[in-house]
Amino acid sequence: MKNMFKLGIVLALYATAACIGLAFVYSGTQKTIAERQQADLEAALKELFPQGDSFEDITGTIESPDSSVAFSSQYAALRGGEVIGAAIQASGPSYGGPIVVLVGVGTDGKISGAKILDNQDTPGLGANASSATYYVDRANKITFYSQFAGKSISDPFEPKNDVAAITASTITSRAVASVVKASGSAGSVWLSTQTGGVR
Amino acid sequence: MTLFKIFISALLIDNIVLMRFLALCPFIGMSTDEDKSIGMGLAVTFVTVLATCVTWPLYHFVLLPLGLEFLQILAFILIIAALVQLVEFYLKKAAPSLYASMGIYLALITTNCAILGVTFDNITKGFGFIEAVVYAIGVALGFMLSLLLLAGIRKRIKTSPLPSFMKGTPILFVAAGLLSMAFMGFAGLVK
Amino acid sequence: MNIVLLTALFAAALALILGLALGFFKEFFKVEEDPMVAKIRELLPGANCGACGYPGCDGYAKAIASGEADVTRCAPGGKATVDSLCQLLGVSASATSIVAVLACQGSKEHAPVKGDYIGVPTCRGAKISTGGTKLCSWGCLGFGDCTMVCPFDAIHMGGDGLPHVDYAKCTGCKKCIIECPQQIIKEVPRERKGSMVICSNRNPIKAMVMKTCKVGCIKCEICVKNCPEKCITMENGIPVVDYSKCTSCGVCVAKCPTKVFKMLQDDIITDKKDDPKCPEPSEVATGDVSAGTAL
Amino acid sequence: MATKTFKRGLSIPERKHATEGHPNERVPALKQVVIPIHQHFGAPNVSIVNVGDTVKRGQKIADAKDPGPMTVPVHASISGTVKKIEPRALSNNTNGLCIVIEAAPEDGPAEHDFMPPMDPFTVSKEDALARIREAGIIGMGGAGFPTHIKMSPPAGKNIDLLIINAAECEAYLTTDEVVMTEKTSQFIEGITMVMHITGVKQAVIGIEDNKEHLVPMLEKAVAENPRASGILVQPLKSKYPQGGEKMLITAITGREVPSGGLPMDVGCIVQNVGTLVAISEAFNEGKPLIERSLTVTGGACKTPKNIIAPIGAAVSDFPEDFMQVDTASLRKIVFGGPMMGVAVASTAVPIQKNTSGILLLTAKETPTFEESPCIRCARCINNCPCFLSPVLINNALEAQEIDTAQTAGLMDCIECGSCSYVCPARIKLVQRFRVGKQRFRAHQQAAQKAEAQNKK
Amino acid sequence: MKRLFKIFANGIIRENPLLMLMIGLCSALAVTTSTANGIGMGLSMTFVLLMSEIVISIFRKLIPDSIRIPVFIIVIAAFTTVIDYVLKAYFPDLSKAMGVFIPLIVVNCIIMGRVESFASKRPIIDVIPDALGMGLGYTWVLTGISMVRELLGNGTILGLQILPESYQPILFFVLAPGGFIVFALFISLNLFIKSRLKTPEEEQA
Amino acid sequence: MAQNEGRILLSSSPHYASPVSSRRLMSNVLTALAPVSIFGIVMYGVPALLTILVSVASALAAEALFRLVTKQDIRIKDLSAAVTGLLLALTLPPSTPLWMTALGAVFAVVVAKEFFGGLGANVFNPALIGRAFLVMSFPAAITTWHQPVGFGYALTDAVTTATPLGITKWGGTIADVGANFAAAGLSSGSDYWSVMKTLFIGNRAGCIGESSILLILAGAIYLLVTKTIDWRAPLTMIATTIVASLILGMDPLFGILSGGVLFGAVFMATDYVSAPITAKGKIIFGFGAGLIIVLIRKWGGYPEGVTYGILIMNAVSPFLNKLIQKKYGFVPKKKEAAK
Ligand SMILES: Cc1cc2nc3c(=O)[nH]c(=O)nc-3n(C[C@H](O)[C@H](O)[C@H](O)COP(=O)(O)O)c2cc1C
Ligand SMILES: Cc1cc2nc3c(=O)[nH]c(=O)nc-3n(C[C@H](O)[C@H](O)[C@H](O)COP(=O)(O)O)c2cc1C
Ligand SMILES: Cc1cc2nc3c(=O)[nH]c(=O)nc-3n(C[C@H](O)[C@H](O)[C@H](O)COP(=O)(O)O)c2cc1C
Ligand SMILES: Cc1cc2nc3c(=O)[nH]c(=O)nc-3n(C[C@H](O)[C@H](O)[C@H](O)CO)c2cc1C
Ligand code: SF4
Ligand code: SF4
Ligand code: SF4
Ligand code: SF4
Ligand code: FES
Repeated sequence: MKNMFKLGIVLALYATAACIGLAFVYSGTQKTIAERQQADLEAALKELFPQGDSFEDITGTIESPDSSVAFSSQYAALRGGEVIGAAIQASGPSYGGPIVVLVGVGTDGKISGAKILDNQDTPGLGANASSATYYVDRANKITFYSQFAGKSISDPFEPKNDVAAITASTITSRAVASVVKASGSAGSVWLSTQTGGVR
Repeated sequence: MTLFKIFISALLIDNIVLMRFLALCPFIGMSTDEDKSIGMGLAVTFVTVLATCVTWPLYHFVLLPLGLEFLQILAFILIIAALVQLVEFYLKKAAPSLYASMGIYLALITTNCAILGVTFDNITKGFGFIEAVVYAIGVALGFMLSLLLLAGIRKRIKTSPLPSFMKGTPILFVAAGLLSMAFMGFAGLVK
Repeated sequence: MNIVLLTALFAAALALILGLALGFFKEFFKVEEDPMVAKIRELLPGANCGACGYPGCDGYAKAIASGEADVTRCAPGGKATVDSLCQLLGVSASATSIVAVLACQGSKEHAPVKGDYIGVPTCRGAKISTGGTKLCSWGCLGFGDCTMVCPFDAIHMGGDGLPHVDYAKCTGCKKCIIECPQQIIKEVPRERKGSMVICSNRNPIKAMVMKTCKVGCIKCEICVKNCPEKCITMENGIPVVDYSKCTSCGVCVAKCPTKVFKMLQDDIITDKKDDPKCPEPSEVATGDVSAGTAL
Repeated sequence: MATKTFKRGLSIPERKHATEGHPNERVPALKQVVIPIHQHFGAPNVSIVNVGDTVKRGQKIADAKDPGPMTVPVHASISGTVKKIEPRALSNNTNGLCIVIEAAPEDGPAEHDFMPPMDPFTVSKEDALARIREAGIIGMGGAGFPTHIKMSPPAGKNIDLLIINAAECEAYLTTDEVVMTEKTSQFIEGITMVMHITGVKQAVIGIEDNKEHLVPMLEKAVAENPRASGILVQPLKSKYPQGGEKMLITAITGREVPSGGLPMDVGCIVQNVGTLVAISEAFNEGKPLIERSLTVTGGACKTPKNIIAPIGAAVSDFPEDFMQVDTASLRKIVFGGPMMGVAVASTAVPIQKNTSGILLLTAKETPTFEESPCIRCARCINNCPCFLSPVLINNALEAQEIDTAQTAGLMDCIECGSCSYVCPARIKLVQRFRVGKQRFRAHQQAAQKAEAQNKK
Repeated sequence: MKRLFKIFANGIIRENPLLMLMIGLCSALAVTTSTANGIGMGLSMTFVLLMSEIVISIFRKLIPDSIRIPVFIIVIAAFTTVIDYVLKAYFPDLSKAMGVFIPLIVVNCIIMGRVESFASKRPIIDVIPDALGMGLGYTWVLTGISMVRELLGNGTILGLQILPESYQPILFFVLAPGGFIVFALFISLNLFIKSRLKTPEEEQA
Repeated sequence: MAQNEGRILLSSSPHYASPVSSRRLMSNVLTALAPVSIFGIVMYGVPALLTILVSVASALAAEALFRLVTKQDIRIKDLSAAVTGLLLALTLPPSTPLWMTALGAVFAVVVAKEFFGGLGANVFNPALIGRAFLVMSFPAAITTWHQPVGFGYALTDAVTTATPLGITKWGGTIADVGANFAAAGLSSGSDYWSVMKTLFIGNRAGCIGESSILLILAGAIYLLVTKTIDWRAPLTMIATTIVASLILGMDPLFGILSGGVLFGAVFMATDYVSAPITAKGKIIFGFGAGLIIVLIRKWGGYPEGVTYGILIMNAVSPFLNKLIQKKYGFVPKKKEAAK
């Protein structure tokens, strides 16, 4: 019995030592991780709204119009204190699981850009949705996601129609298109409430 | 996702062995015959569910509130290792016949990716407790299914005139590859 | 710093709980086991194949520990297992060991065939359907059934159409002896001295023996008459040596007109240089791990 | 009458035309015969004569050391002197002791040493059975099982039907047909004798419809025999292996002999035509089984015929003007039919009591093929008359899984060869099964021996 | 020195953990869809193996025998967590691509096996070449497999277009079945190399 | 006798053999496939012809080369590789680039068949593995379909289109199929029965060999009459497809006339090597394959599930082979034991 306690305590000592070490590593890296995530987010938002000078977290204010598309976080893009657009991080079901897209919409009712944050679809097929080297229009170097920039939210967003689809990946193409459409229109509606009417 | 979808998806579509490449060591090592496959499958099912029942609450009620998520790996693996040991002790005493048939597999389970993988999945996929348990069962049965199928194939290739460079393990991986191709048919079954 | 403290507390608590629980369970569910069984079990390959005739490796381990079984029964483990078991138990497996000796010299060159055989190329197959392919129906059929069953890879077909035992490897497991449909592989004590008749042809008619095999026993009984110790008798058509009397004088070997006699230690069990005692600990092979997962 | 048959079965090329309807010809006097001392299924015989002895036709020359139930004596088939007693190659390709008798110059059918005739209808059952044993009668259909044993089932077995195996389903062979044509009355009498001795009230003659022309004749003979009652002639659809007793019983009665069982387990006794004729002769003439009718045919046989030959005669000893062999094209010598028979190395192998035919075949008649890989076509499964799964048995044997082989039916195989015949990959299934069966038994015996030793 | 080199070389082919011992297979197949992943995984694993072996070798005399396994687990898990967080912080893309397989290093049988059979019995000087040998043995196989898969399945290596643009990638290779079959061919190749390597050595012996 | 003793053959009984050899069975299949192959060529012209030739040639060459390199006897004479090659070609769209076809055939023969030990040893159906490989590797090329153009016209002139199953998979109805047919001038009308008639004749877009139900049935009858195939697996497979379609509310007639069910059932579920060998096993095989096909059609990621239905059941076959037939004399013994 005594031996048992002794061993238990030795084990506990090792565990404690290891964990304390980990705690330091954690607190050391955690800051970097958080900073990096923040920086990534800002960079992404900045990419969507190059004119924006600050971004405000407005998560929770916009509701998804499409039951299969879920909104996780939302940001308002400001320029000199004035709202110039909204960015929505949304996810919808695709071939290999939910696909997460950051969609920006401007006050002009046009998509300012879409950025695919997470995509678990098949490499070489659905995964091309987020690839920077897969062009739907090779001549103009337009990637799948970059084709959304400048599209009007009143468009039908139908792959193989007004959206160029990824070869042999209709499912992925549709998923992205519908996420972009849902986010865009919801963002647009919200924007209209901010500025008191369509410009 | 409904529970059924979670189950089917874990069992077939994202089959832990054939589609996600987890638990390959026992997949190759323990599929020599059907009895072993079933024994191992049952042992894994049992331990996976048990591990889920312990680690899920631990994460959600202890680690997360205390801000100690970074201890997840350490805590989970320790708990699984201890659980396997406890079960082994218990079975040896309480059910020697069950131990004789299942016990030999228990020792192999501590280092089985599937179990740790499932406990991590439960967290990353954001499952509730019941969902986590169903998922665990689905994964473990999927593991057993793939083991059984490979055992059947192994039985057939036992007397086949394999080319020399395929003898032994290589052919098992080829068989697993073709099996995985067949399972591709389930892709997209549940969206 | 708060997090470090919290971590320490959590880790200590977790480890203590687990450690104590384990210790407690271990005490509580203790099962008495013969430590020897566990040790033996460890040395067995764990294939649980049942080749030894016991229910799995555990069963065999128990049988060895209780002295019920000898250490040579594990086929998958091969020599390495036998050696390590010897070492553990401090016994010598080979002290009383036997080896397999083929009692036939009817090689392709010496024993003519009686027809083209079309069929399953196994000794038993040929024997059942056509009584073998050679004119001599007592001798080796030459398809190597014996070589298929040897778990120690100790018996191989030679170019002469006869199996040859590698005495450095043969453990005397008798698998080949049981398998041979002609029953012409004989068990012979490894250390036995003296001469042996390497023929199984029991045909009493000299002319017929000569027609069927150039090196068959033609029942001339010269050996019986010439043996100075009078230790050779004809039994059921074949000369038999009484080893309690045989002095290895070699007269029979010299006199036999068809060269049927051979000296066991000089002509047959020659490559026995593998020391029959247990090897040194460092030599105990651990075996190829990948072999365990092979088919 | 409607033809009956069993499920499955093959239609094989019959090739009976060469000897069909040919009358039996008696082999001219031979210079010597080589009589195997042991021809039956059971305990071994020893010679009871010595080299140099003179023997008479019909004289007992070999019997068991201790004439127990499973033994049958052997008789001299010609009169003469015992020249040698030595091992010779036999028709089952083993070497067995044979008594070589050189014919006395004055040998003739007149000179013989037969037993006195006996009336089976008046003597006791024991005496009748003893006579059948003394006459050296064994099953002439192939297996060589002692007939008197077959006729005395153990207590508790209720036999209600005698089946006469006149199927002759093997290709080439026509001997049963000739015997039935020529010795019709003896044949029917044999049936009545067996029925009387065993007390069976019903008998069915199973005859394939390629011999349908014999049916009226047999029915007439039955009607003419005053003792013959309850004897039915049943035509059967010609199919291989109808003559296998299990198939025959199923064809005629619909009963299935249980796995591992014997015909008597379903109340039947099966006897070959020749056996019944031999029984009738043993009673009426006191003549032991010293000669039999058989078919010698095949592409390499220039003079195919049905013959009556003394036991121990060899084709190589037949006079040139009686039997001519085309040695140039002779490729295979088969004792028995092409499906079940045994290929032997020379024509000097002696005829035995259970030799129903000798085939001298050319290469064209017996094509030989290399084995190729099994394509798992399941033809063997679909054609096995015993509903076994040959390919699975074979796989299991290859994998050394004897239990699996057992479940798939290894020990139930009647070795009819249908599976090998149909196999497109030419896999020698039956041969492997024979090996497997024997290995299985050998290993069982070795294990028992080892166990017995361990116990000591 | 020669001895140390021998220990190091052992893990590269002769006792290569993946190809010969058949352990630690999962990560080898799962993450090898791109070369970067393969190298990343290999090095992460080498790091954990090296650090665990060193620590355990140092403390080997202080670890009570009956609780050695839990202690090993703690050490390995600690280093796995370290690499997990380091990757998350500095190589977020790689970390994301390898997903759950980084934490799963903790159950990689190679580490436990080496720690138990080697580090817990040997001084630190032996341990370092062993860990490096095993780790690199693991890494080269991963790199090899991932290069083949990325090249054939995507036409690139490390993201650089190697095959001409007109090459139509054979997606099979980046999908699960392709992983199995490429791995099978690797084992086969290794067995072949081993059989070649063995002959001269055996002749000497 | 002595002089010819050396020439006497010794062998085990039976000394007879049936004339049906492995090669004969394979050529039976080739014969049965001839009409559908010709129909495919007539519909799509040279591309179909080339696909067939390349596939068969690559399969034969791959087998011969592999066995040469691995020092095994070359046995392409048994024609099984030719059957594999032909079947693979017939399950591909006519526009498949020839190098892809060749790659698929090589993969089928080498990986699925020869790695396992060649004829008789493969676990999975080689032709279907070849198809699955191509679908997986080049999803775009293998799902590009053309309307039949008739022999002599270049395929590039033809309209790319969806196959009937493809139309219904993505939300279309049978009426849409009819419209598609009518637009391409393939059927006289767009009503239900003229759609079915067109499907039966086979004048529609699809794989080279799958479309003409009429000719597939002719092949099936030939194979059944020559006793090359067993009726169990195909029949249960088709029956299950019908019943399951009905239950899931899909049109059963359309279900079996469109897509590759019939072709798969007749030529691929009957593959000796990869399907079960026992009668009961075959029935369950057909049932399972039919069920998986319908499930994939209804909910899966592909319009058609024949490939995967059969491949998955191939994997289950070793277990189905345990369902052996009732042995002669087996039951009475059991009863006795019970007593
Ligand atoms: C292995 C495999 C993976 C696939 N992965 C995807 C994918 O990630 N995204 C997708 O949209 N389609 C994927 N597909 C293709 C779909 O199953 C389906 O065939 C396709 O979406 C049909 O659309 P199409 O009209 O573009 O051909 C995959 C197919 C296969 C065989
Ligand atoms: C496959 C097979 C075919 C047989 N064919 C015949 C046959 O055609 N005629 C025959 O009399 N016996 C045949 N037999 C032997 C019978 O099974 C049985 O042994 C015999 O009819 C019993 O009669 P007996 O003891 O009088 O010989 C055959 C046996 C087997 C296994
Ligand atoms: C035997 C056979 C099996 C087939 N298996 C499949 C399959 O598993 N998946 C598939 O999409 N198409 C398969 N096809 C092709 C389909 O029958 C059909 O041509 C194709 O699905 C067309 O549909 P899609 O273009 O809409 O994909 C198969 C064809 C044949 C002849
Ligand atoms: C009735 C029958 C069907 C066949 N079906 C196929 C098939 O679907 N796929 C294939 O690759 N080979 C098929 N073959 C050819 C052959 O069996 C096949 O190549 C083997 O699987 C190779 O071992 C078939 C052969 C026959 C006799
Ligand atoms: S010794 Fe016996 S088993 Fe060995 S080859 Fe000769 S006959 Fe066959
Ligand atoms: S099988 Fe024969 S040769 Fe081999 S070890 Fe056993 S006794 Fe010796
Ligand atoms: S030989 Fe045996 S297995 Fe073959 S068909 Fe006849 S009974 Fe069936
Ligand atoms: S008949 Fe021959 S090829 Fe067909 S399954 Fe049976 S053994 Fe195999
Ligand atoms: S690495 Fe061994 S099971 Fe995953």
